[in-house]
Amino acid sequence: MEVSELKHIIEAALLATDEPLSIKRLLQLFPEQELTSNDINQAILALEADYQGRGVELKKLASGYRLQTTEAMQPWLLNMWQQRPKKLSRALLETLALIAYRQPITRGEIEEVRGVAVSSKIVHYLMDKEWIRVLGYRDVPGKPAMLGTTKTFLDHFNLTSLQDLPSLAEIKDIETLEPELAFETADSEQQTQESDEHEE
Amino acid sequence: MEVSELKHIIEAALLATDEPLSIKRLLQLFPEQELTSNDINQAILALEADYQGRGVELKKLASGYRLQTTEAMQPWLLNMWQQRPKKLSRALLETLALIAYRQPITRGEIEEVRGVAVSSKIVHYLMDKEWIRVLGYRDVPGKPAMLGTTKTFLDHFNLTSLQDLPSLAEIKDIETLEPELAFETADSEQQTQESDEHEE
Amino acid sequence: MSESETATDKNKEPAQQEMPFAVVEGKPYTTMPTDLYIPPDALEVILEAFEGPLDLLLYLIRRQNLDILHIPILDITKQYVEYIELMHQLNFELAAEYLVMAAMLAEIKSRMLLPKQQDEEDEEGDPRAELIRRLQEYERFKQAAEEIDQIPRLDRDFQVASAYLDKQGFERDDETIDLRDLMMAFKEVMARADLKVSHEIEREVLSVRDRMGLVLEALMSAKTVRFGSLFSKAEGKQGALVTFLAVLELLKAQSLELVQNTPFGEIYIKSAGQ
Repeated sequence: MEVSELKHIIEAALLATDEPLSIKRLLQLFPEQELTSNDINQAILALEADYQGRGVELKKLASGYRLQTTEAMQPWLLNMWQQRPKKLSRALLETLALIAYRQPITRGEIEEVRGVAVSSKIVHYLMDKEWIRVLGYRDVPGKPAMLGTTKTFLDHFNLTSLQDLPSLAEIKDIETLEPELAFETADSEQQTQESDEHEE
Repeated sequence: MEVSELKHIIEAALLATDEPLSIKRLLQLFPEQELTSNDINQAILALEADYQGRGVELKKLASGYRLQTTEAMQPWLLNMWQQRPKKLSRALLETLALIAYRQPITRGEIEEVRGVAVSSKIVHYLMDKEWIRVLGYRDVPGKPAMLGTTKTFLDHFNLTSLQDLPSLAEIKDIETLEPELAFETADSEQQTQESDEHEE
Repeated sequence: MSESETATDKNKEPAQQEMPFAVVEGKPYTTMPTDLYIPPDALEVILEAFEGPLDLLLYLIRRQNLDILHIPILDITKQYVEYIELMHQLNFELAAEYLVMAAMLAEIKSRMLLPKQQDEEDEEGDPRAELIRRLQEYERFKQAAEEIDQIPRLDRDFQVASAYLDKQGFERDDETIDLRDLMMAFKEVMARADLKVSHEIEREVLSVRDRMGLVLEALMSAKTVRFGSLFSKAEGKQGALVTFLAVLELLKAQSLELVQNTPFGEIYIKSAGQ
């Protein structure tokens, strides 16, 4: 089979399915041809080049390849639609961030860091979206579920792996604190300043 | 705007929407440009030529334009389709499980347990499959339909009656007998990788 | 706040501080007020913008351009308490977490006021240490959440490109589920629902549920059904009991009604509300 034909079949397959397709799945297109992953890779590369500079791009994600519109197209496309996509609340994003960076994590541990209860609505929403799932149960009283993210989450956020997530900020070292010196003076100063302000 | 840019935007729009797009609809993409139907037509023609000889073609239908896979692609795509991993969404499985175990159950009750809305798409899908049916209507405001499973459902699972469905306690036993099934290998790989990554 | 809130503004940037927190008497509040004298109507909205006590504390610290490592505890505690007193006065539903934090601050404050003894110092360290650790930890994830929100995501920033596929001839029994999938789905959904419910389910007898379906089915074809006809001798006592329980369950769920026209007369069942 010629590369161009291979490329056209793969392109049709990518456009005919909504979910990303892995090399393994793409090989299923050709049960009777003796093709290797390498052949598929070649065609993928050629296809990627074809889409260069257009409104659609070939993207590699956690569960495979997907053809998707580029970000530059979004403002144009929005003109055509009535509804704008929903925003995600801060509570939801913080919960998701903790699950993504700290998995496997229990609900209790999320609450510990955030300082507030995690609403069931948020957990249900994330489960329903299949962005998170139960990885197992911790062997402590109450057997709390340990949560983790899924490939669907990575696919949705345009990521190939969890390593593509931005890195977490550093924790500053508490040891550098010099208690006696730092606070006493600073505190009383700040305080007077503050109370002046409030007396207006 | 250059014809090539126009073409790319139209291509992205056709691929981003499920239904065919009319010239009128395509003009909505450009609310601030003074474009005419003729400009769109030009771009459409250029796009049509681009897709010549590939696995996808631009087709004019009664209600507008649509990009679709060509007939020649069908046998290839069928290969992949037939080996498609069965992947029903979690939402669908849980809905079906609740209907099976808790019938007669209304949609509202399913939503109460799952904590999120049950999409009509899921209910229709299960009805189409003849796995569920309406058993009657509850005499409360709104007269919600009570859903239950069918004989087709029982046949599908090789059950003679609902009593053959394992109880929750039995399900837990099965799981402890086969703990390794709880984790997919791919996912646990990801998990270990992760915890290495993010450990401080 | 919840994920269901609708985003009507076109602002693609998720930075929340750029949106007005509140509009009071036509005046939008785009930044947090610098003092505590906030119109009461606005306060509620402003407080809702906080994700909890740690978030509020971070705001108080940041407002003064302070490093987390050098929190002036006395000052921050005073402000924090003023905020929650205001919340209280306005009958703002105060989450318990805010009070717990107030207590923690008060404790740190009192420990810092105590004269220090050299040897104690070594054991306990800075009384602020735990708070600082928690604040830093929370701030990391607050930041991470903001960064995740910036990542281009499906539907908001781009769309899946898909072409139409004629699926004629594609049908096949592909959507099969095995019993195991179904059972696991049930177990997980029940694990998520509250414990009381799952406990109830565990004991539930499916034969009754099954029978409930059959009773309702009988009512679909005939408007009324003679109560006696639901029972069959062949099923024995056990069967009669199951039927009886099924009818009781359906009555409880307001799914059917019993009708008896004359005393000691024949009992009929009919669909509820018909």
